[in-house]
Amino acid sequence: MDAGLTNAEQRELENRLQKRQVKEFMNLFSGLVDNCFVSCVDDFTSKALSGRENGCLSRCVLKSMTTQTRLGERFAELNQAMTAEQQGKQ
Amino acid sequence: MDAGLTNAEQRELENRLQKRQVKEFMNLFSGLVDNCFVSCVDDFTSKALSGRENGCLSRCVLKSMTTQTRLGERFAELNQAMTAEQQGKQ
Amino acid sequence: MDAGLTNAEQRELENRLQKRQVKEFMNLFSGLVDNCFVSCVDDFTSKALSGRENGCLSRCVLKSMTTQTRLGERFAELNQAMTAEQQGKQ
Amino acid sequence: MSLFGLGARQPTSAEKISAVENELKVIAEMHTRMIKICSTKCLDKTYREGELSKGEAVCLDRCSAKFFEAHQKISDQLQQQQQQQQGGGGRF
Amino acid sequence: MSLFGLGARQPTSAEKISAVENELKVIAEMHTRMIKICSTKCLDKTYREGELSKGEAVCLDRCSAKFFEAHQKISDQLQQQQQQQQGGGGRF
Amino acid sequence: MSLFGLGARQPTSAEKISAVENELKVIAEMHTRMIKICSTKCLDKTYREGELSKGEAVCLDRCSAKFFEAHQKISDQLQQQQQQQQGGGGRF
Repeated sequence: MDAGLTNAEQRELENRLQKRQVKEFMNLFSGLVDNCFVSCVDDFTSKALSGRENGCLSRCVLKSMTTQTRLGERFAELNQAMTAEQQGKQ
Repeated sequence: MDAGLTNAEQRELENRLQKRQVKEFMNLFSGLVDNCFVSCVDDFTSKALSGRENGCLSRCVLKSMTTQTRLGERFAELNQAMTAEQQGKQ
Repeated sequence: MDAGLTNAEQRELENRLQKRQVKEFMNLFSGLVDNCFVSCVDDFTSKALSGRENGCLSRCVLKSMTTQTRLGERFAELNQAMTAEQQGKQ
Repeated sequence: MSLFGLGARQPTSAEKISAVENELKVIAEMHTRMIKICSTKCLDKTYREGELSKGEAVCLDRCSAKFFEAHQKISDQLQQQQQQQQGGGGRF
Repeated sequence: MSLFGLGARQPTSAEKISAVENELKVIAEMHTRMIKICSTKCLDKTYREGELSKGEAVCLDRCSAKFFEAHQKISDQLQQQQQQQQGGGGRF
Repeated sequence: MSLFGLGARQPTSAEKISAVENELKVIAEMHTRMIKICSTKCLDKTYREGELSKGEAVCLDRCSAKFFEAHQKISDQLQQQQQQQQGGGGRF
């Protein structure tokens, strides 16, 4: 990951990475809303969410957050292991 | 929505918003083509669209356009109501 | 496609098109991985790919590559025919 | 839907434009997703008719209202969770 | 597929580049979508074979031709509808 | 996952930033796709429970490991195929 950047380049890079993080965060949020809505809401006889739908959405959000955290940890471990392996080959 | 922009900033913003509109429009168009093609075309015994497929595509486009217009109106109403509610809270 | 560009504009355009190609390539690669993984991997009783899954992935990659090449050729032909037809109308 | 709160420092011109642009981008993307999801939920996919039926139209109206409500509710829930974890100050 | 007609005013350098870039972007995205849709329509998803069967290959050829035709047809239909609504001058 | 090898020429500042940025973008997108795919494979979609069950949690761990392995394997396979076609020099 170290590409020999100067301080100014490093700042510009951090700036862009922050924008990317916001974008990733928004993507995860949209994906979560869409998935939970598709899974939980299927009754269109009224225009307000029912108690059952509200409960389902709430549990779906909880489970999705735990999933994202867990997969984030796994991803970091796997990515680190792979990077170490690749550097070992060089 | 008013972020206290100067005239020059306002122009730059409008410029970008126009680009965004073109992009949104293209996304809606692509989504419409993909959805209607997937729903209507399933016979690959010839390489030209059949009469039945042509009719289905045509009706699908009509219905999708009406849907987009209707949901656009609903979206604007809902967004306005939500913005008004949020400003009421502040 | 010829928009009467100067040499400098042409270079800038080629630069951007190269970036687009890298992006398209990455999109195709991601789509291939996702599709083959979804189609081939369904057994989560172990954390390593099984022989059957490995074989399926390998065949899926081969078939997807052939598909991409074939559809790329068809696409070029169809695009050329359409462009020729449109220019004939003008 | 003020997702991009600007800090205490006076924002630059580019930052102000970006903030408004981002807010509108979020709204536009939400619109596109709503069209996709509510079409899937409400439209008869055989397309035997080119007109929306009364049932489809009502379904679209209710679906859009529920989608907005769910969006707001989930946004609030996540904000609350983040505040609990961080001891306040979370933003969405 | 000239989607981005430039107006009467002399376009700037950036606008000309953007116009060509956009046109190629539209084509590239159409290509990617065609691969996805026609693969779903035509390929046997069990992947028991790594080679395309004759039937799959023919299906892909026809699917791509139909996708192009549908694309063109829908674009024409939308343009016509827009012109009717606006009394002419619509573009796609 | 070094996908964007820089050539022999000294890279410019913008190129160096782009290379690192692209690499992180590829990783972030892979992360997002993994969440989507492994959630579909492992989670009970009725959401009768807000907690991950033991079975779901183990499934997610294995799914992520397999996704990484498949990613690496497919990348290697494509690189090999490209080298065979070009007589060496292919990169991924």
